[in-house]
Amino acid sequence: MKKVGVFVCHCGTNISQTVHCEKLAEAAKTLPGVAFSTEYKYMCSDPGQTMIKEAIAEHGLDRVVVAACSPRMHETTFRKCIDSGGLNPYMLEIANIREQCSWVHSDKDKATAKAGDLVNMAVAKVLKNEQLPSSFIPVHKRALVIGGGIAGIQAALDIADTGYHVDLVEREPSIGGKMAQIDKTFPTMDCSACILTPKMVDASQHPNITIIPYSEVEKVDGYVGNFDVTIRRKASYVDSVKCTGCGLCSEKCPSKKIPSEFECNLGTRPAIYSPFPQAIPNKPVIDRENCRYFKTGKCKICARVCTADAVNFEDQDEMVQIRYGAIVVATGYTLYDHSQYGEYGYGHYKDVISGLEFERLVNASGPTMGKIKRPSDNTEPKNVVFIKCVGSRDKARGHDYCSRACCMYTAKHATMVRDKIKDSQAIIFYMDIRTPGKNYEEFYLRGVEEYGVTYVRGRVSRIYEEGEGENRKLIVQGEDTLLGKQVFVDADMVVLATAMEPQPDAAGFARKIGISYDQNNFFSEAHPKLRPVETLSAGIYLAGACQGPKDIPDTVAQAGAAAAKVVALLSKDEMETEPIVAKVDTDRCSGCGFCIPICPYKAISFTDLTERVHGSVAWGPTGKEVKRQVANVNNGLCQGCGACTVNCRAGALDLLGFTNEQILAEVDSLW
Amino acid sequence: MVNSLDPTCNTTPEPMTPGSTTPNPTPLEISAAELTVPQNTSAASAKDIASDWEPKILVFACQYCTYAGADLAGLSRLQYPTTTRVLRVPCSGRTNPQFVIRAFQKGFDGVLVAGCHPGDCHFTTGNYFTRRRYLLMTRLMEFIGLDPRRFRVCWISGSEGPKFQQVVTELTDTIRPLGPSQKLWDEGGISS
Amino acid sequence: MNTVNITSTLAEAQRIRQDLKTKYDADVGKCYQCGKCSAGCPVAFAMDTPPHKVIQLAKLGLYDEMMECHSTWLCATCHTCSARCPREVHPSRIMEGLRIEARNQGSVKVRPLDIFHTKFMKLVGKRGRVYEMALMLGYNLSVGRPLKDAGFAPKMILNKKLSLFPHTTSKARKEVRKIHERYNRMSNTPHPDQTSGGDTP
Amino acid sequence: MKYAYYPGCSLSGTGLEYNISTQAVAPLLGIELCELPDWSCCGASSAHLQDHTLALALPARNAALGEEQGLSLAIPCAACLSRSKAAEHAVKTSEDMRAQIESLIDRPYQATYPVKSILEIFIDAGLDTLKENIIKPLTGLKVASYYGCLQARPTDFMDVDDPENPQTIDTIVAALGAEPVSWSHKTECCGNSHPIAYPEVGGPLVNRILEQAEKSGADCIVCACPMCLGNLDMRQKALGKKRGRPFNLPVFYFTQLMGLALNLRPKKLGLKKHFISPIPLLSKKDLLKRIKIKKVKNKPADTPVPASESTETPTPNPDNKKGGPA
Repeated sequence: MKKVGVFVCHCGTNISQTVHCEKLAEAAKTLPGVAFSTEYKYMCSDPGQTMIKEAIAEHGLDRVVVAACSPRMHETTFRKCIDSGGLNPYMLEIANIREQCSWVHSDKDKATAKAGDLVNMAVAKVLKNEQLPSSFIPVHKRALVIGGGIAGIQAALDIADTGYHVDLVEREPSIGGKMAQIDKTFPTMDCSACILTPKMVDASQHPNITIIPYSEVEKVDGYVGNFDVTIRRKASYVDSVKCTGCGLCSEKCPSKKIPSEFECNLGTRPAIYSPFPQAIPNKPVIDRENCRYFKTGKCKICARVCTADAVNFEDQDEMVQIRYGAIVVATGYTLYDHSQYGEYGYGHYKDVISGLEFERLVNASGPTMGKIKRPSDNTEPKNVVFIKCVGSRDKARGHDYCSRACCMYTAKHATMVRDKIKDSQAIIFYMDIRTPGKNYEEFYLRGVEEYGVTYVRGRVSRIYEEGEGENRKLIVQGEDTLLGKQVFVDADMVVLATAMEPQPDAAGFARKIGISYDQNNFFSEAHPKLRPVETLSAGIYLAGACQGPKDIPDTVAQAGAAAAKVVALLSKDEMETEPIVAKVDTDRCSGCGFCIPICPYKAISFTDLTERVHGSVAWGPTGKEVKRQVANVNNGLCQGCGACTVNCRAGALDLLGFTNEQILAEVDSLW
Repeated sequence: MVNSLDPTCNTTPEPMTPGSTTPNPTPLEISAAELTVPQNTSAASAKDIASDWEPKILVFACQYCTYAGADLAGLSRLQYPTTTRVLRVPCSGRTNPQFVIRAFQKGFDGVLVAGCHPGDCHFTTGNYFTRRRYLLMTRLMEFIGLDPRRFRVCWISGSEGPKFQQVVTELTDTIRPLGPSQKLWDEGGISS
Repeated sequence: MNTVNITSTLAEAQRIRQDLKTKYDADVGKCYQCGKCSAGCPVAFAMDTPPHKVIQLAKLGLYDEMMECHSTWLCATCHTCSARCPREVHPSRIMEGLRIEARNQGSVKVRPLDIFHTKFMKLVGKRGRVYEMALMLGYNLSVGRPLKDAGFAPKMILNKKLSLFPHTTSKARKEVRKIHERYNRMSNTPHPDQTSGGDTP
Repeated sequence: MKYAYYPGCSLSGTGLEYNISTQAVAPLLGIELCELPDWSCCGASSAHLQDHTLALALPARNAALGEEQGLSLAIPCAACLSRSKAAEHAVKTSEDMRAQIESLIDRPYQATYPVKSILEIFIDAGLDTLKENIIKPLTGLKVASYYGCLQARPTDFMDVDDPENPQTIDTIVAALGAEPVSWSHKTECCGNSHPIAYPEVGGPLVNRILEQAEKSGADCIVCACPMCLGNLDMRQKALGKKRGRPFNLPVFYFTQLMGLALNLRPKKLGLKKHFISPIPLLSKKDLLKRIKIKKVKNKPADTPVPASESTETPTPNPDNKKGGPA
């Protein structure tokens, strides 16, 4: 005899404000199969859960319906609760009477009627539930980190320290990412290279980390615990084993004047180059577009001068397929292209630069050896204007969001200008000053008090150039909204704090590895508050700015968190998976095979079935042995999408947890 | 996840599709506009529908996208009519056209099948099958005389709360003037 | 006076915001006071309240102060502010709307400009086209500087850039006059021309 | 290409030279401008300060007249253009606004024929037809092209190439052989009707534009709006006196420069009607002399007497109905 227990939750007032919980519980008593029904203020709380367990014992309930918030919130909680109450965790159904009822309706009677229907559907379904044994899949003990910036390096180090092997894939010739381009970091003014390079060296020397430079992830198949990843190792034309990193080839390479991406096109590099002195791995690569040999067929100077004979022009892209248990995505960010801002004259005025270009100017290993110089005529600027929120908080031409880190790095830049250039002026045009981190406010105040940075509250409307050569000035036309006056500044150089954006190919990349992304193309976390480093695709984790704009402290913290999640996953030999898998009723299956091509995980295959068949005297009392083909579902591969069940005309395939009977029971329950 | 099966051209000829293995061109929602409204449906004239009558609409919502979108509509307290009952399925691909027919037989006045946008499906190819099956299903519903405005397929992602509200409200407003769905209604009701 | 109790004015603010949104499709609620409109405004140097402050007055519902400020009158409708506003608030439409409302209330802050534009519209209303000579003379007389820019007149007349007689066609004149009549009937507020400044054309 | 030409009130008065130079140049480039009969004032700088709907109805009437003839309006004046595009945008985007306007002008108006500026038309007609017909390239003339505000804004319906740094006039000036100077105040406002009605505020607006043009090293300013030219040309002398040093920056309409390059007589382009006379500058750059081209019966003209060093012998534009520049 099936005995259902219905438990209606008030969720404080969230549900009870527009649903009569008492009436709902009373009405549930009259439903067929319901042996017990009650309501309580907080069903998910400890007293609430103990009430359920007691009710199960007392009334001999064998299946439970909880009418509360969305199953996406507490389905696992209540499954564990009835599990410890002695029932199979899958003898449970949840009626979502909060997000899809009390919160979206205001008419109390109609909402209560709808809640009654939802409970009715849940009870009808739970009467058809069966006990489902959970199944296990093997977990491959190897992790993949995509993106070699500080996020990727930190995640890789933290995973490797726990003993699991990590592959760190980086698209550029060297790991280090944006942080390698930065000079100092806030709020401590540490030199960025000094705190980054040791971590890069640790990563390169760590026995459990393999750095795969100059490579990109091509394809990801499989699922949590068993990702089959294809990686394309781009042709670098330099044999990384033979090469000693002496740099002779870069010195002798004839085509030198190629704008260096690492230097934000302020400096130049040869055709065979490694991006920066502390590059890891410090092995050069050949830039095919600008290499004279590839363009004209004549040159090969680098091959000739190379003592280790490491240059090989016939090098081809190479595909590598590796299996991983977990993936950390740390692909980082890029900067907003401020040529959208015609009024700031980017592209016309050489001295209007972005924050990253300023970092290169002020960096000791940068194109100007650390001396802040105007890109137009290499003179030292006296009045430097900084403009914040270029592309951020801008619905018209940029992004709605705030990029979090610009307030701090602009304060840092302004402090460095005042510090490095004698009797200079640093003027920051701002709308708000956002200093949310530890010692951030103090860092900003120090810039104002000790270094005399000037803050003008208002957005700049326009920048235009006046004068020629030496006394060429950039006239910055802004407003001080606190004074209510228009403000003009004759600036020598203007630094724009441009918005942080995801990588240009972020959307395509997300689809390639199977995670979702938001309307700004940042990757979507499973839950903004409670699961910030996980994604909805089990086994894939996020770290750093690819999930949203953030500064280095938050990035490193997220990298550690992602690593912890990966290790938690890899520490299990087997992973318990949801028993929501397809099941074949071999008696009905005619072996037509229509279901096989439907499955995206190739979980269905033919197997042979031998059975005794009765039915005719000739076959004698023991019948005849017959062999036939039937479909068979591999529980390990099946992810429970149910697409195959619809294709099965014989109705032999069904999805446990969402069987045809259960769904039809829900449909019928309302009439 | 797996892209092994090229979703757009499914190799086996599905019995229901008469030989069309070419990927259907329009991944967009199947909107009522594309469908021809059969002339003979006895759309009840406005006056004899009880003024406070509310249609009852069944929504097959895929767990990873549309159900999440509906939850988001709840989180943002977006109000919409109480006419819908959501039935959670793991993927829109799980929604068997027979469930839709069953819903109309039992007396639902409208059915909505909603899943992830093509390309975003958590199971990679689930919604491709939905798209293909329901493009045919709508033709069948037209053929048997059910007013196509009562049946809708669309894509609602987990971050599109407002879209869920808008689709539900729109669907209710379209179906309300059509009155109760008599066409497939089986008074006796199939014994469950 | 620079102290104000906004508790009562906030209800008024809702009305103003809704009114501007429906009539001029410009929502002051979206403005986060970044000052970019005032920064780029060519006439801001002459304004008592820069554009972003006018919008702040609207946001707080300080209706009277808003009607008092000269800025809406000095606005040259060059739309620079709307082109560059990061919140798409369209301040130029708000200025236009507030100026019309102030004018309908009869609180004219920059008389010469109002006289010029009113005369311009009256001439258009009468003849369907602007009779430039009449416009200049009428304006000079009512501003009380009869000989203003008189120096330009001889050369312009010689070069036929200022004709002594109005140039229009009867169909144009009749149709535009009917447009004005229909407009008056439609908006059942007598066209402001009729009320203020009854100077001869 | 045939257009309904809408001169507007200014071009029948203060902007007369823009009118005659446009009508002189257009046929040479195969553009047929037939004046819109019974056009009326678009209410330019004053209507939208009185009432929003009326200000849309006035220009809508003219566009509706053009629509009846099945022609797009060709509008030289930037202010009229801006108001007509505003009406077009309103009609396209909101149904009830269209109803209100149609009830006011008592005429259907669906904005099926897009309103075009003369500038746009000449660019669409293709600069190569212009280059082919240039007889006297304006070499050595440094020009600051001034767009004013209404040519490029408001940005939601004025679809100019780059509202902050438009290039349309610059490309035409370059095609004419002159040298367009890059300067900063291309789209800064000249003050609309302020310089006339409220000089205390209008004056500084015009002054800063003249200062910047002077600083950019240009010989002259070219623009495409009678309001802008009126302000820059009429106020220049007084502003020069006020600062103690004359600007001496003649202001042209771009159609006048095109006329010059196409070898039309200065008088026919109204070059003598400006307050700051351009004649001294043009003679200094010897652009005033007319190049004699021998009239040749039906054989393509092959031996024009090139006065200046223009190498290639341009054949006159085939459908140049007005006869060779005698």
